[in-house]
Amino acid sequence: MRLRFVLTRLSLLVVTVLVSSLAIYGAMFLTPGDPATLLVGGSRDPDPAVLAQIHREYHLDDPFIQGYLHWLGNCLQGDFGKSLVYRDSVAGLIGTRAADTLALVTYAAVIVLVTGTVIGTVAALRGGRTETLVTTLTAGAMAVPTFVMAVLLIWLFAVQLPWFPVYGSGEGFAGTLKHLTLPAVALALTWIGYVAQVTRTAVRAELRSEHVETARSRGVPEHAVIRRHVLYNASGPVLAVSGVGIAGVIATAAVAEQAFGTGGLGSLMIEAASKQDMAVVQAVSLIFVVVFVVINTTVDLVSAALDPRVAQKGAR
Amino acid sequence: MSATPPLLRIDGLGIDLPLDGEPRPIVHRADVVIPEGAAVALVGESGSGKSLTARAVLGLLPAGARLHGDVAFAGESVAGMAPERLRRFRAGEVAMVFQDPRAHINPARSVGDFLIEGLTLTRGVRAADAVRKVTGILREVGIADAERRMRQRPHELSGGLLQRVMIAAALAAEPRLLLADEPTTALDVTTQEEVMAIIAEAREARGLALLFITHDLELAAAVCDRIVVMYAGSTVEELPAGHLRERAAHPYTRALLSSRPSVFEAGADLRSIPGRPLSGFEVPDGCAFSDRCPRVRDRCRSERPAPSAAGDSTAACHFPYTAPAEEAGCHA
Amino acid sequence: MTSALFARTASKPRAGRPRDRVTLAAGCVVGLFVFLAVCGPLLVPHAPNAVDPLNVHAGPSATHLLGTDDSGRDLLSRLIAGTRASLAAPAVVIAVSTTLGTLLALVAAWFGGWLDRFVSGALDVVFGFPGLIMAVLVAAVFGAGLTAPVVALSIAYLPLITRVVRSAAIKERNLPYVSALQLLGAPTARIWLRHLLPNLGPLVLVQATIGFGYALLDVAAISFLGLGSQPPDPEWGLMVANGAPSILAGAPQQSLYAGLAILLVVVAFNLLGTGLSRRLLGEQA
Amino acid sequence: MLEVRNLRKEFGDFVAVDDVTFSLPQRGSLAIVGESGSGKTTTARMIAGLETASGGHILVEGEERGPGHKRQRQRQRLRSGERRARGRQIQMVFQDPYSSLDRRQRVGAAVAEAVALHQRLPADRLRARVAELLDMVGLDDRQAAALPKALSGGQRQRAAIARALAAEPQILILDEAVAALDVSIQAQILRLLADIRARTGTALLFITHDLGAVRHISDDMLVMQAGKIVEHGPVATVLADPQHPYTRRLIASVPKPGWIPRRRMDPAAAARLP
Repeated sequence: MRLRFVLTRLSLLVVTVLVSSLAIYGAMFLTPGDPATLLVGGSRDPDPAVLAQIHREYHLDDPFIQGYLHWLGNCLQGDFGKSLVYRDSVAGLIGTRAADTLALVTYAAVIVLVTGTVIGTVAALRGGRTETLVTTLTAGAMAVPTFVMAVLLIWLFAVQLPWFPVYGSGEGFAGTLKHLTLPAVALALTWIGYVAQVTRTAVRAELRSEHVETARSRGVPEHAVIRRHVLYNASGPVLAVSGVGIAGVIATAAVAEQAFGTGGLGSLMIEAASKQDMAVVQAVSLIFVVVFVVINTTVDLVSAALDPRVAQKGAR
Repeated sequence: MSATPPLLRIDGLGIDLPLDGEPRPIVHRADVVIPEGAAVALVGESGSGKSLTARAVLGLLPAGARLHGDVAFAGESVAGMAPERLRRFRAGEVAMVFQDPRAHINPARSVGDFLIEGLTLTRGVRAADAVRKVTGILREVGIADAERRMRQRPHELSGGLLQRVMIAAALAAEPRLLLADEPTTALDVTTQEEVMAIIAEAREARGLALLFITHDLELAAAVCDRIVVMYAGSTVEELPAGHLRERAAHPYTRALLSSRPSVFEAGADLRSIPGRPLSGFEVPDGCAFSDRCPRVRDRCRSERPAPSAAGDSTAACHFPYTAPAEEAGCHA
Repeated sequence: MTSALFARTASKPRAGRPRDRVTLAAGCVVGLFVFLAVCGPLLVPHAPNAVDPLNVHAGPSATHLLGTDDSGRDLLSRLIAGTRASLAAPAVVIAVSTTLGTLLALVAAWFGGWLDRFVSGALDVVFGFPGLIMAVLVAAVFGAGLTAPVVALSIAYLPLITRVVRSAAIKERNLPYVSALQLLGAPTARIWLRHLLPNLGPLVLVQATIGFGYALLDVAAISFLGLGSQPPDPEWGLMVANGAPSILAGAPQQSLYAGLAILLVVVAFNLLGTGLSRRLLGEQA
Repeated sequence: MLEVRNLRKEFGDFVAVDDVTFSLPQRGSLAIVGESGSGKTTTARMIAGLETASGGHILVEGEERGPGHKRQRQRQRLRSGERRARGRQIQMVFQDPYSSLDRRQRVGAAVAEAVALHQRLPADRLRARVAELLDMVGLDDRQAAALPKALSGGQRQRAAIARALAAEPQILILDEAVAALDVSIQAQILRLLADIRARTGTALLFITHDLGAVRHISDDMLVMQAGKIVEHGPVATVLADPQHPYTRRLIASVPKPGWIPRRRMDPAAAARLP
């Protein structure tokens, strides 16, 4: 039963990546004109010789599936093609920016997980006014778009209180941390709200559950009731929502990078998209999708390991 | 009144719960006495307040509940217990078996974990000793392969087995009083017999007192010494189980008896009670049963009857039956 | 019985009058913005795109209640005029994804079996593709503009709506009253239209209301990134981006006001959604 | 009138109903008694057509009703006239009174919808028919105008019975229809059902675990265990002189005066339980 669940989830991962890559590659052919014009990098009037070369390099004249398999094969080997806008290999472009994104996403993810779960748990356990306050604040946090938060933070900390640098990504660990604090906070806020709300609901539900009533009726000390029954049982849903939170941070990282000009894969993709540099957009979207899907799958598998009923339900 | 107080005395207990923001009476007046080692059944339909009364014994009421009257365990008021005393009281002197073991046993933890928790966390028994002890009790309640069962999770066990686990957990605490809240309602009849037999044997072996909450008068009469009938939040009758059929004085008790179709008598007429059972907060000024009572008179609608003793039993009725029941359709 | 009673006592006291007042206020804010989206262009005090090079970054004044932007355009007029563009795109996203999602959910729930497994599997795949990334990808193919991102977001929102409605529809479909109707010989279309859909309606409405806030947020983000609405449109996300460079120059009003407009609408839709959910679905606090 | 032959249902490897054969005469009343997992509810659902049989035959007045072939069944799904005709053969009342009615539909409207599906009546005759049906189950105008949530469990079950009777079925299946009700309400519904059978001649197929109810409402009974019929006969005979050990065990488990609960299951059998 367990094994079957793992296999089902893993095959879903593979299918998702395959279908997504097909969509990413196929999107190029939706353009009304020659897909090759999307690969020369925005010039309105491309040189026919260059176009012909692109057709050859990207196997655009071969049957669709062949071209796709060729592209996917190359991607799997780390060859994402060339960007004519940046005059560089796409892999090289990605390589120099990946570290920035990784740092930002990790920073934001840590903030989301720690703050979100702690706030949610405390709210549920304390109840009363704390809970009302947290519910209101988190609902607010979820409504603030990352880019609006970015603007507010820049205005507050660059214009009013110059505590944090607001542009660039800094040197060294401390410098990076300092430079990434505002972007990470802006990026994290929405997801803190989300993680906190789901955590609160999960802990609340366990607090009201019948098995907790049983534990109390047996005279189990309250701290043990909370730890062994409330928090332990809520950890499944909390873990699941943490995964969603991390995935969400990754999916919206582009906005924060663009707003703060920190540079990274997200802003690379957006620049490339506005210049219609398809090779870069395809490569970065593929990377994002793979990371996103791997995180979702990991979370599902870990939840199933924690609570065998999840696996049983999922395998049916 | 004797010098030594009874094991449990519930005296004029009333419970108000906040409904729609304002306190409403769910239990008006519950009176129950359980001597050491005795078995008492608390019988009623939905809304009668029987489950809430049982929870009040453990001091296990929802937030916002208001209590009047008193629940005393061996002379000590439960409401007056300090938190630490209440915890020890729950851990060692009373134990509760709930109706739905699947919801009342933590589904994420193993059965063994549930069983030993009551010992290791509440009185510092070492884990190995606790395991040894609950293994023995599991055997006693008819679970032979205790080691395997203790490794399993609750969802791997059938409802009947899980209820035995719940009973084993209650027995492991070595309580003096067992509270059983409809422990067999969710089970098949054959499993019900098994579970009731297990409870009866355990009582016998340990001299355990029992408060048995049920909607089934026949079952209550078969396994208990005395019967307390509740209706709409009040105790309406209290009598020895053996006298139930002939000497039940309250019209509700008699109506309940005759509305249950008998398996064993052909042609017995089934008498239904008109209307539906009320909840405590819906009760009119007079007698709660007045709307459905075949013997209702004007006085019943204006004046709530107080319990009055007659011989070995007590009934709260202005016009109780005094002749032995012939027409009830359930000959002894 | 007892647990049902407890649930009632636990949840009721918290849902009192004040919360309904909040919902009502949220509904008023939503109504106001819908009105502005419809009639806004008729109400603006100034032409939203009229530049005034002599009066850039002006503070609030009698003529310009909220001041002007970096080109001297009246901010209040731009915010009002931008309501339509800012609300229309998410409205389309939600209309498409909700309609399609409800239909898919009903079909999957009703027929079950392989059809249900296929729909759920396909939605899992779509769910693996973040909406924003999808929108950027199509924007790269079709060039900047709102059409492509709206299509992408409609698809990306599909799994969110469908999952919720599907699990509710499965529960509903398995209720005995549906079996009773089938046994009476009621045509399937009648069961769907007269019973299932009206019963799922409140849930769909709540989902659509809450979803609208997030769709607005995503559309604005895409415009902020430069891939959606194009200058000189007064779309709010774009206004936030336009105003960003002026912040360091000490003129944050364009970004702030546009950001606050977005915030206000999203919060209003969220509160309205949760309020409706409490009223219509009687859910947890 | 109803004949069931060699009925069988498999869920994967699990055989839920195995070779079930019985018949229900016109105006008859038959109880299928069993505990959870006995296959009694699955049998009822197959007879009603809510579940496809894996094998066997269901005949109403000699006509095949629930064909074993899935494809054939799906074709029938499309013909609404056929479905209504089947609705006039068999109706069913379900266990849970809370979800047996559409929560947004007023009780009177639910009954009216059922009547209208089977009879084309002008508005006033329709109204009269609905009033007649509701009166038959003991519901008044105020309850007819109410939403299900304003009614008690017993009243909802009455409404569900009225809706089923709207089709004027030859057979009414009651799937644990009183099990979820309070004891005093159970008696009301049982009396109502006996009364309906006497007045309309509707045959009753009573699915239950409650032997007391069986004695009161049925002429014949069959006892099912693990998907199989283990005993079949007139109620009085079976209850007075059960032949099969399982039937004896079932009867012995019912509390009565002087009853002492005993453990009959040996530990080895308990170890084989899930």
